[in-house]
Amino acid sequence: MPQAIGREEVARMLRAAAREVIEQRAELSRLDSFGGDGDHGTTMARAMESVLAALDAAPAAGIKDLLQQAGSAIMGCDGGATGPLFGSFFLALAEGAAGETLDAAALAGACEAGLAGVKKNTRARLGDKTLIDALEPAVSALRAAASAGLEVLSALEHAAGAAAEGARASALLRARFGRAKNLGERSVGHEDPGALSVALIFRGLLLGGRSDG
Amino acid sequence: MPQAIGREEVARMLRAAAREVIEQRAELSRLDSFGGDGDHGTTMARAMESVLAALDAAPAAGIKDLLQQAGSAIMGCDGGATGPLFGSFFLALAEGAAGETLDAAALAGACEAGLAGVKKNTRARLGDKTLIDALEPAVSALRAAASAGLEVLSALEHAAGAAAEGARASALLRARFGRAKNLGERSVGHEDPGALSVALIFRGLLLGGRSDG
Amino acid sequence: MKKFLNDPANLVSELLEGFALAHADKVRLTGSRLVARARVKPADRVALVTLGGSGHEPALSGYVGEGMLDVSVPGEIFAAPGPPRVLEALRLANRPAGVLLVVLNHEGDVLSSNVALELARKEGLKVRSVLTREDISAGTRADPSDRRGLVGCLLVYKMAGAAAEQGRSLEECLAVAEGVERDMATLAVALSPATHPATGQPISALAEDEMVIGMGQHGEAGGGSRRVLSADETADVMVEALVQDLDLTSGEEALALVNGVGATTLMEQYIVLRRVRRNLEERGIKLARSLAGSFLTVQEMGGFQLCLCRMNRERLALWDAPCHTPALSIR
Amino acid sequence: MKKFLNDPANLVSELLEGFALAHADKVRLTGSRLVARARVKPADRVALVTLGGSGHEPALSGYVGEGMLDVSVPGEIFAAPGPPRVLEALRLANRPAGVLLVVLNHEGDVLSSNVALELARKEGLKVRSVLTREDISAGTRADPSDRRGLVGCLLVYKMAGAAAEQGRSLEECLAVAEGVERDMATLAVALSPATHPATGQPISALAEDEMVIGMGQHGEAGGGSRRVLSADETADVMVEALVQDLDLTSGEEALALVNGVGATTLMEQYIVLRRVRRNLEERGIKLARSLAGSFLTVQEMGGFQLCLCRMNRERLALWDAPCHTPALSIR
Ligand SMILES: Nc1ncnc2c1ncn2[C@@H]1O[C@H](COP(=O)(O)OP(=O)(O)O)[C@@H](O)[C@H]1O
Ligand SMILES: Nc1ncnc2c1ncn2[C@@H]1O[C@H](COP(=O)(O)OP(=O)(O)O)[C@@H](O)[C@H]1O
Ligand SMILES: [Mg+2]
Ligand SMILES: [Mg+2]
Ligand SMILES: [Mg+2]
Ligand SMILES: [Mg+2]
Repeated sequence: MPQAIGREEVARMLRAAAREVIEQRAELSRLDSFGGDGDHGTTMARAMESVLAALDAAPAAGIKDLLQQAGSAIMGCDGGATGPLFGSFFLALAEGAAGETLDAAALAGACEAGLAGVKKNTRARLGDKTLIDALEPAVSALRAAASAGLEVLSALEHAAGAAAEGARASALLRARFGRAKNLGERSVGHEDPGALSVALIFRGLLLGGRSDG
Repeated sequence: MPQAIGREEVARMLRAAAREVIEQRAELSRLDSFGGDGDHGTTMARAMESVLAALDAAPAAGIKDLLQQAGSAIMGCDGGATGPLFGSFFLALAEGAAGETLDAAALAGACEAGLAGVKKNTRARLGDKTLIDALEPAVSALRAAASAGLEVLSALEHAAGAAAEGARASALLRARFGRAKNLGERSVGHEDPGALSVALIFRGLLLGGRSDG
Repeated sequence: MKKFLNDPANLVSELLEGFALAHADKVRLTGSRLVARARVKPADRVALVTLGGSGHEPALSGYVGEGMLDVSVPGEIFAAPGPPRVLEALRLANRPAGVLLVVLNHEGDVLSSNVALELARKEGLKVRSVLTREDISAGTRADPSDRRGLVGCLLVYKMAGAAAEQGRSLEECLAVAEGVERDMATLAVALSPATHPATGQPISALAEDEMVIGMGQHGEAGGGSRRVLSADETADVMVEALVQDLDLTSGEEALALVNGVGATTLMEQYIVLRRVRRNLEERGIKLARSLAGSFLTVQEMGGFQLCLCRMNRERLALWDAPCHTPALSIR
Repeated sequence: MKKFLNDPANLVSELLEGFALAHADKVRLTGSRLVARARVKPADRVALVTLGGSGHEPALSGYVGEGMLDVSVPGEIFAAPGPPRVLEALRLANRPAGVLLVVLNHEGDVLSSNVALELARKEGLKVRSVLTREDISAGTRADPSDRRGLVGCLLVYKMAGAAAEQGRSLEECLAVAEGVERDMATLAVALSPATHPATGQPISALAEDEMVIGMGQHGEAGGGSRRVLSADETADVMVEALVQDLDLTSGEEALALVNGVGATTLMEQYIVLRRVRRNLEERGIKLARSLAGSFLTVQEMGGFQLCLCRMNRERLALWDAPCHTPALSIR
């Protein structure tokens, strides 16, 4: 297991994350049809296709550039509520990712910056049934694992698990942001699609990091 | 059995004819929905309601007036293809109905005038799957019965039977007039709603003539 | 049936009340539920009158107003008005310059108009009439009486209406109307049926994978049913048939009108229109003018009508002349 | 799903191509799929810009044109455009008189606008923005951020657009917009769901005897479902709630806008509008202006939005000022 990931790994991780999301587009739209407008999968797939296209188009110099490309691509597509939130996550992640490689602590730091970037754009907080309910647990788990001295991919495994758990648990919450909020109590019972997207992205990052290219 | 019918009988007969049609409005619309626009029952019911209203409104002096009232009422409502055809039938019937009473021959003569009135307004002929396919057999049967010396209500019974038979047989025909004509071969298999209306009217006239008021 | 309705018996009077309210600056109700312009056109201009069943909103009354119709006679739902009201409209519109009655080829409309025209002439009214029958679903060699009147009436209202507004004579307006009528063709396609608002019953049935090219004005069947095609494929099939019928050839100019008949979105109509242009351009035919919108509907039916009309300099000028009606504005 | 479509990936670009074609006299496509006026407004007049997802045709681009908007930024189906295109539109519209950005309160639109506005201000563009959030389905005392932006945006485009056309300053146009926004309220009712044209899946479900008052802009649920009511009953329930929210009282004047969201016919809309007037009149409220039509749709959803706005002399004059856009003409 590597202690740190480099440019190549990050590129692979981003592509794998995009593929995970694109594969689940139908399920993401289905979840959005309960309280929203039934398009989260379409929108996320469009965003992730544009990430793949951006990575193909211009070879990035380093990790920061790569993440910047991904963030701009998401920000630049017609992404509804999702685009600016995921876009700002990756852009802030890029800001937080200095250096040639990322070890567990550096990745945790970058992800904390990413989470802060999202929070600058929304008043939604933990428990409001949004993507925050997967993202914040993932980032916390990543930091805890890094502090415990785990290497980067093992730390990421903890993060991915926490994101998946957060997405699952979001089913129990009542929506207070996003279109589903108008449903009130009736929003309880289905996972939040945005939270599932976060879980898929972390799962993809992990798979991409583990694969051999 | 009376040899002739007077003003009272004709009024009763018209009301009974109206009631027969109104009762079958759903079936008439249903038949029209196969090849037409699904409204023949609605339209005929509206026409017949306006006949009843006209009869209620102004007491007619004689048979001619009564039939004239009925014809004008039908002509005056928004009757699609039906209104001008049935309207002209009753208006021409009125023209042909001279005198205080009608015996079988006089009724046959009046109905022949009525049929001619309809034919002035359409190029449809026997076999074209329109109301003509019930009306013409009815009028012929009436004339034959009158020539054979039957009294007026017995003659009308023959007419009503011929109309019913004509309506039934219209199911076998291919529409060449009215909206259903665009269906071509596929119009075969269902009775023509207009022909059924004619049968219902004749049936009503007969029932009204037979009832005691 | 899921519709916002009250007692079906009052359907037409209620909808006309709302119509007149929404367009009070342009139209008014008068006499026996006739729709007339809010401001009467000078008597030295020919007046245009039309008639037809209701349930096709905004048609036909939506085209009463400056530059198009003077009076319309709305009938009951899907049922032509009776002759007396048509006669009343002709009397209302009557003027020294004369009246042009535009009739769509449907049995009821034709029967009512014929009776009314005969009575009007006996009264000495100066009336001419034109019959629109541009539906090609019965085939190119079909008896003209089998060609129904579809959304093309709109083009006749617009161009003959412009001619009338300019002060052309009754004969000249009639010539414009007849010319447009001869040079236009329409085909309708349906994806899903309408329900009759008074009976609540569906008119015609269509399977989930089925569409009908050649559907009539009221959801009554016609043409053949076939597997659902894409927007582009549908447009191509329809353009081909219409171009054949009109014998439009390279170098000519045409107007295209995509008319949504109810549940078909404007989004789809725009997508179709775009393909119509591409198809025509490949044939060397210039799309000189185009419209998309729900101009003549059949309740909530899914589908559209495509109407093409051969254009020339005179017609382009008549088309571009200003009009201000509830359902069409050009300036 | 039965719709006339091609590859869903090209939906928006295809529909915009047809839209620009059908309204070539009024609008043009420019830059990254921005919709701008065919003839640019003088630079000494404030420009109006708006943004929003596609799939709601004719909204929002249908209101680009003389007297209303200058530029619109159409997003993907039901998805707000990203910040870069919004910024591009602000740059395109930028002028000495300034730019007013009208944003409907939906998370995506708000997020994109906030990012774009921040960048625009850093670039020194003179931009102000107004947020429309007039949906009252969350209740009168709801957090304003819970009030969605529905068809009322149209009134802001119209009246602020007229103020801009007259040469009023950016602050004055903003004041008009904010005043209208404060004094309008909308409620939506749904009878049948929409399908998402890209996924082909229905959004929300409604039983045959069920309607939802409080439905959102995209078919996303809200409000409570209830037994289907007649047109008059539905109108009465909605007017009551809107009048309460706006605190409209006897002697005041209002504008009513009935917006069909797709499969609901104009016939039904007129019937509803008629009842709205009667109800308001019984309360002593004068219906000064009224509209019915499919101005902002949700694909083929069945239902309508009812918007009421308090009017006064200034607003009536702004409302009556001429406009000529693809989807609304007043002269
Ligand atoms: N204000 C918000 N704050 C945080 N997350 C949000 C917010 N609004 C929406 N989301 C997230 O976005 C998801 C919906 O995204 P999507 O369907 O793509 O956008 P839209 O609502 O514009 O159609 C929700 O499930 C939720 O997780
Ligand atoms: N040209 C015609 N000649 C004779 N009968 C006709 C003609 N057109 C229609 N009909 C009759 O009218 C009936 C349909 O009437 P109706 O549904 O009331 O009128 P519409 O077709 O205007 O909806 C047909 O079944 C047919 O019998
Ligand atoms: Mg969504
Ligand atoms: Mg019929
Ligand atoms: Mg009919
Ligand atoms: Mg969306």
